[in-house]
Amino acid sequence: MAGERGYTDRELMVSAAAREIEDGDTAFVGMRLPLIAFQVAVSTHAPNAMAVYESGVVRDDPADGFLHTMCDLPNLDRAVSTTGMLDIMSRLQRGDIDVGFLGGAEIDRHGNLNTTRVRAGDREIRLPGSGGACDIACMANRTVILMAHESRRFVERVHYNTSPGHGTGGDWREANAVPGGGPVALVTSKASFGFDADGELYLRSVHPGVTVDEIRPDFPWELKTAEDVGIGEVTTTPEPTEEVLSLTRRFDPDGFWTQ
Amino acid sequence: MAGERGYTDRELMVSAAAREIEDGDTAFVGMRLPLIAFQVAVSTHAPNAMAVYESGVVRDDPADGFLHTMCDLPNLDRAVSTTGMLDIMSRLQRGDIDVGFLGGAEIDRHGNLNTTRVRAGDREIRLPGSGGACDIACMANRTVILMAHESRRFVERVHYNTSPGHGTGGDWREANAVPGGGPVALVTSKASFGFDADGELYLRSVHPGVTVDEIRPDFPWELKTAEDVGIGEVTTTPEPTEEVLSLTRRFDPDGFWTQ
Amino acid sequence: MPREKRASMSEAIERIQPGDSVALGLALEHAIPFAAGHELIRQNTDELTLIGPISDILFDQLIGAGLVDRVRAAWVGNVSAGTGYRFREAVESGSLAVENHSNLSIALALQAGAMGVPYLPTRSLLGSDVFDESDLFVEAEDPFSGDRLALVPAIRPDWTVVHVQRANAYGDAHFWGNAGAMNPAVGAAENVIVVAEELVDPEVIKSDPSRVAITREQVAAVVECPYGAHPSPLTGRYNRDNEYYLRYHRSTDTRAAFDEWADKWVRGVDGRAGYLDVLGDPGNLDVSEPTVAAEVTYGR
Amino acid sequence: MPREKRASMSEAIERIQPGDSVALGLALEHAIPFAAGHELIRQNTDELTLIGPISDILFDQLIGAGLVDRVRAAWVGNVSAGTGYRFREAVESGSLAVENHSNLSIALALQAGAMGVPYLPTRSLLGSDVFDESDLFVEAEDPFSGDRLALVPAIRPDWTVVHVQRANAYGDAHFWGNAGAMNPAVGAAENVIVVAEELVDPEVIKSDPSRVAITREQVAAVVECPYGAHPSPLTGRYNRDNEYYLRYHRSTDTRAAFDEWADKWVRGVDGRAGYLDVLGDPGNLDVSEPTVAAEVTYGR
Repeated sequence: MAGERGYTDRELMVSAAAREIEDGDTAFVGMRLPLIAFQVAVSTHAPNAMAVYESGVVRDDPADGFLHTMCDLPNLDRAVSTTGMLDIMSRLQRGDIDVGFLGGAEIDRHGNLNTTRVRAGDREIRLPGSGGACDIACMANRTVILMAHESRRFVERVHYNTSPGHGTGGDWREANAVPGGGPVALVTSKASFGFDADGELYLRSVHPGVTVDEIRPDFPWELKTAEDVGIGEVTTTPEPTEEVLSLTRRFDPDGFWTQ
Repeated sequence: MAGERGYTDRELMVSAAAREIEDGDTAFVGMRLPLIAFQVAVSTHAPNAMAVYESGVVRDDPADGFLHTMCDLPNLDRAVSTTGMLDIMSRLQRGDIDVGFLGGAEIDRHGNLNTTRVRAGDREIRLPGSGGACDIACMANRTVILMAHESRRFVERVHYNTSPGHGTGGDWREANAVPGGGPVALVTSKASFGFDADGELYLRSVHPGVTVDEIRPDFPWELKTAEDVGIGEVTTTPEPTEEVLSLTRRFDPDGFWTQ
Repeated sequence: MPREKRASMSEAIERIQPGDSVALGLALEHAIPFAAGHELIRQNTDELTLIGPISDILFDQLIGAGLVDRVRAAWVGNVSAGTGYRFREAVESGSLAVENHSNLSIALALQAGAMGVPYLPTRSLLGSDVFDESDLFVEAEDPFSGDRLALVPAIRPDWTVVHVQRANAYGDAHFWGNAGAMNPAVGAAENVIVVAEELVDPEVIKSDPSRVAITREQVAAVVECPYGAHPSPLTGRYNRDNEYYLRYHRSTDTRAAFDEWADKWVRGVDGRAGYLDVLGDPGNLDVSEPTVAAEVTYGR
Repeated sequence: MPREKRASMSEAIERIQPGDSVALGLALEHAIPFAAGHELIRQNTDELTLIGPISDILFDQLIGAGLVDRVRAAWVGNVSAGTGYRFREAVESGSLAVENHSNLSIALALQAGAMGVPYLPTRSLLGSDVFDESDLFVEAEDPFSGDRLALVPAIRPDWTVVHVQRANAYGDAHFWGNAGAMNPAVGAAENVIVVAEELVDPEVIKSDPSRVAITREQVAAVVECPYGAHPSPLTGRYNRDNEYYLRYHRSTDTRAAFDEWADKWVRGVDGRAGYLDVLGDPGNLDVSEPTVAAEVTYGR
């Protein structure tokens, strides 16, 4: 619910995610919030951005209608191209994707993601799996991760590394022949994070109304902050502008993804 | 010219080539005479044959107009499919092509073909090259070779093996990881040939008016005949029927390929 | 005349035998052959291996019906709601073997099958547990550059089942909109079942040979089945029935609940016509603002 | 708004530098970008490497003009008449290096480039001198089955030049009819020049996104050039000018004869318009019995 702030956590996440798309980028867009974030970005600061979807869609503008999935007909109608998965994945593999979006049930200190299976006490819970996430994580020039902010999701080491981030840090990606650049940002429902030169997560900004001290205990390791990595203070994440909120609500009129 | 026989050498070759396509076959058709032969076959004894062309065409019936090349518009109009080369070549590579047609500047004892470079005295003459011939030769379930009958074309060993036949004979193809079945027939302007169990060329039939003794001296080795390989006498190649001649002249109305 | 392969859905699906491997749901959330999948449930064709990138809820349904021994896929769940409860329970109870893929690795495996080669190389997978915990993939050095690559071995399904906009009785089909891994899966399959929204005269297909996604020689049967992809969308025809996916999620969190769902929507209905009777008029999903493709001509 | 890339033919071709590698003539005898090739001759862009499966006579013309150091191709000649005299002479005189391919190997090399992998495996080539006399291909054992395969390394042309029926000013293009190795070459190229029979409104292209063969992000320039593929055919537009190929064959058997031919048809004319003036009305080649593709809709 929007509440007194005038926007929801997810609307803020859409706004933050949209800002991660630069004008001229080709973005690899997946399920859920990124579906909205791309449409916001291309409608505001990134009019020359393009989106590709692993289903086989290339788009340069918002869909004329709500997108529940990337295959909803409004996403195909008047697309730049409707093609196949290997066409899209080949663009990724040859290094032509600037930014890819990922989610996860678990993330660890170096941005590795798990969407395959998690432990809950004695029980091992099966999740849907990779989809295209492993491919995006391996090969996009940079990735941006969106997750609900829940402490159980932040783990020292993912139980299953579905989508490699910076592995164990340092030059892990190069040493393991993982070609893309790896994660550059994590946006949760409470804060935004970056990755330092060693590939370790650090707190970049807290969302309005959230304090740094609220965030720290959610992590099972000593969380670094912007200050620790020498890029200044932890800031407050910018609120979504009226324009962004209005667009978000146009693209998600019933608030299915963002309320 | 048709002359007193009522048909030309090439018309007879078309007739013989068409008979090599069985009903239900998928035939890989290249340039020149096979363009006509497929159309004759599908109009007569092989109504369920399909043709594929490496340019990316699949066809189940004659073109409504003369075909100078496989890409002439009548060959694309009302085709079963117009697609790309990898689609067609993939059918070949997965073993789905029953019969492929080949030509050559040189053929040797075991049906290897050269379309790349030949020697003429001191001079080495460059020819156009493989095109798809190497692929067809390697991977079609069987191949049929069409050539003008000139003694200089029959050599003990091709100067350049563009399109492997039975190599050096015996189990050469298997030993060299060449997956298709190799050549089963050679049709020249004077005679038709088969390949024996060892993959060696033998004379199967002479065209009407040609004798076995006329053929032998054209070969720089002791040419085997049907008798030598134990399948009976050298026969006379059937003349093209009236129907086949009439179709051939319909598909090649100016006699560009067949006169 | 080419051989006609028109069949009823039950005749076509009868050809799939227990123990076969079946690729379906290849265009991701688009054009999923739900009607064909439901006929598998009615015929109780079991011990299946299912193959596909993501399946949306069709795999969950076939698993819930107890038909599936093994899944080779990148993602199994419910795109609207996340979890597929029948999949989750089957994995956790140990009754279902899962071969974990990424979308690219399943597409490459099918493409290798389609191309007739034993494997294809990729720059994906290395560094992930999709690679490390699998005994399917192999790491190899590129002999040209020395780069390390993952090799993905070919998958050749016994059957690929697809839903298309229109086909002729020989099996040649037009398809448009996003195709996901449909083309590789058609090329890789031993046999293909084409379910078409509409069976058309052969001349309709021949009027546009570059629109042809499937040619007859691999096709075992062609079935006409309007709304056969519901609740998934079909380009130019009908929209996704989002609410249906959410209701499925809410209705299948226990085995008993799933059985009730399956009795209502699958086992207790007389084919797709019966399903549509239960659903009520799906016309509200129909494309109401069609975009007509610009004219294309062939000819001579 | 996306960036517009409309350019004149001379502006577009100026971007190709001496020493660059250029893939063209990819759809085999169909849709060969002759107008673009002729502009290369007028600009005297030399030391080129040409890449393509078969080229029909365009490669022969560029070689005859002295622009080509190296050809990576499966077949170079004149499809109507066999020999390409300028190619033959250049090889025999030692002025032209040839990398011999098969059609599949050149298509796979480009496809490897398009897929972003260093090589692709094939069951073709082994046993041939195309393999044995090449230092390009490598034999390798399939780690899964032990089968012996040939590996074809990627080719990534600096430029791919294509002729299509219609494109918008951003570079998105519709193409239909057989495509040969066009799609792999577009994917593999560093830069693409799209020559279109017709430049159309962006909405025309967007009305049929499954017809789109090229998307803008790889396209460096878009040139409108009616009859730009003459004498090759273009689906839906004009037939092949067979007689032109036969005349070319008869007119280019010596270097002097070629120069006379090139002065008349290329060097001495003012772009494509001048070429068409020399040719006279090409309307007799126009498609006179169009086959209109069956309607396709998208929408929501």
